[in-house]
Amino acid sequence: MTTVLEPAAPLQVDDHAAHVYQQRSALLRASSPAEAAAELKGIATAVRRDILTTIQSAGMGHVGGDLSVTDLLVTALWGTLRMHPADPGHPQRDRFVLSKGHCAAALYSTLASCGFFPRARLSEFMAPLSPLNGHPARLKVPGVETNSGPLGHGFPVAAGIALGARLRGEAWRTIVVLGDGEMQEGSNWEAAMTAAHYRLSNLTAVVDRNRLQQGARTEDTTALDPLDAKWESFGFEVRVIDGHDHQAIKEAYAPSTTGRPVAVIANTVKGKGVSFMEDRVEWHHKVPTDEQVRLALEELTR
Amino acid sequence: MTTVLEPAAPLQVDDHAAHVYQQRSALLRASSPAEAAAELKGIATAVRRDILTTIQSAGMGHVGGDLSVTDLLVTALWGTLRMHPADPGHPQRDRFVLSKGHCAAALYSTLASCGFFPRARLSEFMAPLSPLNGHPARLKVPGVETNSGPLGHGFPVAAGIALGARLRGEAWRTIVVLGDGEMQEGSNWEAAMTAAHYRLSNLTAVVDRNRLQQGARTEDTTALDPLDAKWESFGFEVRVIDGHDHQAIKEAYAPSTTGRPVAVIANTVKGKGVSFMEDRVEWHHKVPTDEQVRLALEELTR
Amino acid sequence: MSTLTQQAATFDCRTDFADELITLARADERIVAVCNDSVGSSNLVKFRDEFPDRLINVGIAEQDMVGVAAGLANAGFIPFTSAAAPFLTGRAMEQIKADVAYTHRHVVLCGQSPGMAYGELGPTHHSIEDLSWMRAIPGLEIIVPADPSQMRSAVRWAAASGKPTYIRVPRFKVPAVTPDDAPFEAGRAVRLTEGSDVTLIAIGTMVSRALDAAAALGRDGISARVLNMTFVEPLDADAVVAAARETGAIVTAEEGLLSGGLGAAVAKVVAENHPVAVRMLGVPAFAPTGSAAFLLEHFGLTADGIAGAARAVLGRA
Amino acid sequence: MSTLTQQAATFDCRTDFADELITLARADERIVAVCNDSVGSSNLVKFRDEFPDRLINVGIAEQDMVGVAAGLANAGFIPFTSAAAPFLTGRAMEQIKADVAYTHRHVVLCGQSPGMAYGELGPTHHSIEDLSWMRAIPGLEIIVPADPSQMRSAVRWAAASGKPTYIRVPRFKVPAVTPDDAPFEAGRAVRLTEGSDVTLIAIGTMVSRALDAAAALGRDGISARVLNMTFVEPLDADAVVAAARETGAIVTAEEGLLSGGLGAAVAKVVAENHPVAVRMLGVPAFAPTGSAAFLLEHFGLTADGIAGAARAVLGRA
Ligand SMILES: Cc1ncc(C[n+]2csc(CCOP(=O)(O)OP(=O)(O)O)c2C)c(N)n1
Ligand SMILES: Cc1ncc(C[n+]2csc(CCOP(=O)(O)OP(=O)(O)O)c2C)c(N)n1
Ligand SMILES: [Mg+2]
Ligand SMILES: [Mg+2]
Repeated sequence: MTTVLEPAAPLQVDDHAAHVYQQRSALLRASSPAEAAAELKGIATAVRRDILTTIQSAGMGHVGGDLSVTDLLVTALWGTLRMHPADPGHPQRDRFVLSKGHCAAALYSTLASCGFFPRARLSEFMAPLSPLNGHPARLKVPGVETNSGPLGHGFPVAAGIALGARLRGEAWRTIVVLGDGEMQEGSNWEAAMTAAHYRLSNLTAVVDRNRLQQGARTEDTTALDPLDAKWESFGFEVRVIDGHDHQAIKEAYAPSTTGRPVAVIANTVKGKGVSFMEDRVEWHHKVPTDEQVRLALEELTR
Repeated sequence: MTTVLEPAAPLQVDDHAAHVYQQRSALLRASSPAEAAAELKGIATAVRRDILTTIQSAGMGHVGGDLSVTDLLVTALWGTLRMHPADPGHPQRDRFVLSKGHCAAALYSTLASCGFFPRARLSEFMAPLSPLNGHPARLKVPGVETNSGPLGHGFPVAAGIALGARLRGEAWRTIVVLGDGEMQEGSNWEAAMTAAHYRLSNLTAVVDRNRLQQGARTEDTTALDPLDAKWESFGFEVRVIDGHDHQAIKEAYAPSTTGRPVAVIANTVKGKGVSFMEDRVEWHHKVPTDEQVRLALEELTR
Repeated sequence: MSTLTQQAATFDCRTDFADELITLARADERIVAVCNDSVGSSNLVKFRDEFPDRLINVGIAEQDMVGVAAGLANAGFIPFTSAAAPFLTGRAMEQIKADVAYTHRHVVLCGQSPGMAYGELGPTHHSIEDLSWMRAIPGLEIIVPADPSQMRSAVRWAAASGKPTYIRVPRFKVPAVTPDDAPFEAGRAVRLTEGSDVTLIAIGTMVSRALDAAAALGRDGISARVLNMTFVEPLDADAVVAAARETGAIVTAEEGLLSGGLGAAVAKVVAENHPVAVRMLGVPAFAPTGSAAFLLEHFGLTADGIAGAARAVLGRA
Repeated sequence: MSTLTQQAATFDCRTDFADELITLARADERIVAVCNDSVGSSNLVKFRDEFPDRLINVGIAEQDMVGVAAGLANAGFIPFTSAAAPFLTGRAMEQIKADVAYTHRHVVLCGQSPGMAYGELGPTHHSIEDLSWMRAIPGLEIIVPADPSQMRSAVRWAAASGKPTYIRVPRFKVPAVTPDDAPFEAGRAVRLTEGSDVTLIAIGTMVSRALDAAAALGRDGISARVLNMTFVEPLDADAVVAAARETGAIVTAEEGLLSGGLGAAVAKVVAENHPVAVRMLGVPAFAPTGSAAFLLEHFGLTADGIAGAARAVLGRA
C-alpha cells in the first residue's frame, strides 16, 4: 500500500521572519536567563494571540494545553535551541519534539514566529488539504521532527535522536515536551529507563504539569504525584520550576550538570493567560466563541 | 475466525493430591512464617526436582527463571493463598498470576504439587497437542488465571482482578509474580499507577529480582535500580526480602498495612539450588543434559 | 446528491451506545465500563453519574486498560472497554490478542469514532486499520453497526454473547437504515434491497450511501441488491455466495483500508466459492487534512462512488 | 513425502540475516541494530562484538525500541530493528504506524522467528498475524524471504531502499529455492516453475513445499506454475493476473492467518481483475502445542496439503 502525499500547497520559509529569528534568537540564546526573560515573554504573548486566532479560524483545537505549553515552547525555540528555519533539515540542528501533539496550534504558531513558514498560513489550520493538520506531521510542516498525536510517542523518539547524536559525536541537543496526563503512558517510562541507562545528558524531557488531562484533574484520574520522585527513581536529574517564568524555564533548559538526562517538571496553568480558561478542564478542547476570542486577545495585550 | 480448541486429553484434578493440599496448606496458611518455613522449603525442593525432569522430558524450557521463582510460587500457593484444586474456578478463590509466563514449568510443577492435575502429566510438557503448552493458557491448565508469555501482561490483568474483588466486596487476594527484566515493559508501570490510584491493598506484586534477563544482567541491559525507589514513587508499600527465605517470603505476602498495594522485591538467584546454574545468564533457557539433570537432582536432595 | 437517505435525519450513534449500556447496566450488575481518560469522548458521563464505581478510568494507558478489563472479566464482570478506535486497537493490540482473545475473556472492545470520523485530527486519530487488525485476531467477533438501532442491538448482543467482541461505535452521523423486523445475528447480513444485477455489500457509514447508490442505479435500470454486512466476523458467507451466484457481481464499501477488512473477507469467500468480479471501495492510504465528510468524498466513498464502481464492475462505466 | 526439496539441505536464515547485516555495517556507518533483550535470539552477537556501540539493546520494551529506532533514523542512521515477530508487530503496532510509516522513516523492522517457528512456545510467541497486521499499515514494504539467498537480498534491499520495511526473518529451516539469476525487486514475484493448469503462489517456508507439490502434481499430469511472491507489499499484481488468465486457478500458501496476508492480497487482485477460483492455505486459528514442523503438518501446510488444494480447485480431488 502506498502513502498518498498531500495535494496541498507546501509550506515555505518566511525569509524575513527567519532572518529576524536568526539574529534575535542568537542574542536570546547568548543572554542570561534574567536578561532574556522579558523578550521571551513578549514573544510568548504574540504566540498566544496567534494560537487563539488559529483555533478561531479552524473552529477546533486544544486551547487549554496550547496556552499552558506556550512559554515552554517559546523558550525552547527562541531562547535555547539552535533552529534553522531557512534550512529546517540542517543536520546539526537542535531537535525539538512536541510529544503532546494535540497542541499542534501552539507548535505551529511558534514555528511560524520563527519563520519556518508565513504566519498568514496559520489560518489554514485543519482546512481541507492543509499541511497544518490537527496533529503535527513532519512531511507537511518544516520544523516537525516526528509525527505526534497519539500520546506517549515523542519521548522514545527523542531518546533515539539523542542517542543518535551521542553515537555520531554531535553536539546538538534534544528537548521533548510531554503532557502530564501523557505520563500515564508506559511507553514514556520505557524511554526514561533507556535515556537514563545511556546517560543521555544531551536530552531534556519537559513535563507540562498543568494538573489537568482531557476529562479531569490528573490526580483524580490516575495520580502522578510524587512526579519528581518518579523521575528521580528513573535516573533523571530533576528540575521543578514555574513553567510560565521564562527566566526559570531558560535556566532549567541549561545542559545537564550530572551526566544524567534532565527532567523539567514545569508547573503550569492550563489555559494560561486567558482568565476564564485558566485551570478549567472544559477548555481542554472547547472552542472559544468570537466574543471569547475578543476578550482573550484583549487580556493578551496587557 | 474461530478458535480451534485443543484436541488433547484435558487435565483433571488429582483427587488425592488435592485432598492432601487442602489440609496441609490450611495448616501452613495458619502457621506463623517461622513455623511454616521448613515445610515450604521441603515442598519447594520437590517442585524444583519436578521442574528439572519436566524440562528434561520436553528438551526445552526456562530453567534459570523456574528455579529462581520456585520459592515465591510455593510460598504463594501453599502458604498464603486459598486455592481450590478440585474446583479451580471457585468464585472466592484467591488469584495467582504468573506474569513471567516463560517459567511455565515452575508454575505447572507447583500446580501439580497442589493436585490441580496429576504430577505424571508433567512429562507431557510441550508435547504435541499437550495442554501443557510452553506458556500457560487458562483454557488448558486448571489454576491458570490468564494466559501469559509476552512479558508485561500479567500485572495489568492482576490489577483488574484485584479491582474486581474490591468492586464486588470480596475478600479474595491477588498475587502476581513478575520478572525483573520484565519491569522494563512500560505496561507494568501503567498497572502500578492504576493499582496505587485505586489503593488496591488486596494486590501484591512480587518481583523475582534475580538480576538477570534473557541476554545479560539487568543492570547491564537497562538498569532497574533503585527498584525500590521506583515502586515507592509509584505508590506501593515496598518490602525487600531474600526471595529464597520462606519465612521472609511468607511475611512479605502478609496483607498491606498501609492501605496501599504491596510490592515485594524478592532478591533471588537465577538457577537457585543447582550450583552450576546459579547466577549464570546462559541458563536462562539452556537445557541440561541428562547427566546435568542427574547432578542437579543429586544436589536437590540435600 | 439529492437522494433519499442523504436528506434523511442523521444520528450520532454514540448516544445510543451510551444509553443502551446504561439500560443494560441497570439490569445486570456485572456490566462495567473501562476507559482511557475518555469519559467524555466515549459518551460515558451519564454512565459514570449513575454508576460511579462501575466506570473505571485508568487514565491514558491503553495497554493497562485492556489488561484491567481482562482482569475484571476474570472477576466476573462484563467490561465494556471504550477508547478512540486507533488507540484501543493499535496501542493495545497484543493485550487484545493475548489477554482477551487467546485467554478467551468476555471483554467488549468499543472502538469510538472509527474510520475517519476524527477528520481533521488526521491519520494518527483515524482508525482505517482496525478491521484489518482485528480480523487477524482469532476468536474475536467484529460488529460494525450502521445506525442507532444496530448500535443498540450490538451492545445488547455483545453483553449477552459471552464472546470477546470488537464493536465500532460510529461518530459520523448516519441515517436510520435498518427495518424494524431486521435480524441482528452473528453471521447474518441484513438484506436491505432485492436486486439481480449486482450486489452492494456495505458496513457502517457506507450502508446508507449504498442504498442511495442502489436508488441511483435503479434509475438507470440496474437492479442492485444491498447487503448490510454488520458482522464482519463471523461473515455471512452464505449471503456472499448467494450474491455472487444470483447477481454475478459485487461491490464492497467500507470506511477503512482494503487489506483485510470487509472487502478482503468478501473477496476470499467469492474467490474460494464462486468467482465473480468484485470491486472494493475503501480508504487507500493515510488521509490528508479535512473533515470526515470531506475525506469520504475525497476518497470516493459516496453514493456516486459506489454507483460508479457498480457500473464499472458491470462493464457499463 | 519423498520429494526433492524435502530431502535437500536446509538452512537457518538467521545466520544469513546476521552476516549480511555485518557486511553492510562494515561498509555503511549509518547501519545500526536495535533490539529488545534479543541479542541472542536475533543472532546479533557477532554484530555486537564487532560494533559494540552500534548495537542498541533497549531491554524488554518494544514500544520504546521502535520509537528509539525512529529517532535514530531522524539522526541519520538506518536502524535494523529486531525482535521476535509477535512482540515487534503486536506490541509496537502503533509506533510502527505513527513513528515509522506515517512519519515515513527509513526503519527496517525485522520480525524474528515468524509464523509458528516458535512451535511449542505457543500462540503468544507465534506470529501468524503479522502479515495481516503489517499490510494494514500504509506505506510499509513487506518482504518474506524464502531461503538464505533471499534473506541476504532482503537485508541489502531494505538497507538501500530508503523505505520503512518489514522483513520476516525465518527461523524454521528451509532449503535453497532461488535460482542464481532470479530477480529481487519490489513488486516482482519469482517464477520458479512454468505451468498451465494451476498456479501455486507461496511465500517463506511454503515455497519449497509448493515446489514439492508442483512435482507431485506433475506426476499426475497437472502442470503447476509456482510463484514465490517474496514481496507481499507491493504485490506483483501483474503476475497474479497472468496466473489467473493463463492457468485459470490459484492456490496460495503462507504460514499465517488468511484474513489479510498473501491470500487476501491475491484474492483481491483476482476478484478485481480476472475472477478465477482460488484456494487459500494458511493457519486457521491459534495453534495447539507442538513443534513448528508438527504444526505445519497439523494445519496441512505441506506439499500434500498444497497439492490437495490444487486438485480441489481444479475439481480433481
Ligand atoms: C494514546 C492516546 N490516548 C488518548 C488520547 C486522547 N487525548 C488527547 S489529549 C488527551 C489528554 C492529554 O492530557 P495532558 O497530557 O495532560 O495534556 P494537556 O493537559 O497538556 O493538554 C487525551 C487523553 C491520545 N491523543 N492518545
Ligand atoms: C514482550 C516480550 N518481549 C520479549 C520476550 C522474550 N523473553 C522471554 S523471557 C525474557 C527475559 C525475561 O527476563 P526476566 O523478566 O528477568 O525473567 P527471569 O530472569 O525471571 O527469567 C525475554 C526477553 C517476551 N517473552 N515478551
Ligand atoms: Mg495536562
Ligand atoms: Mg530476571
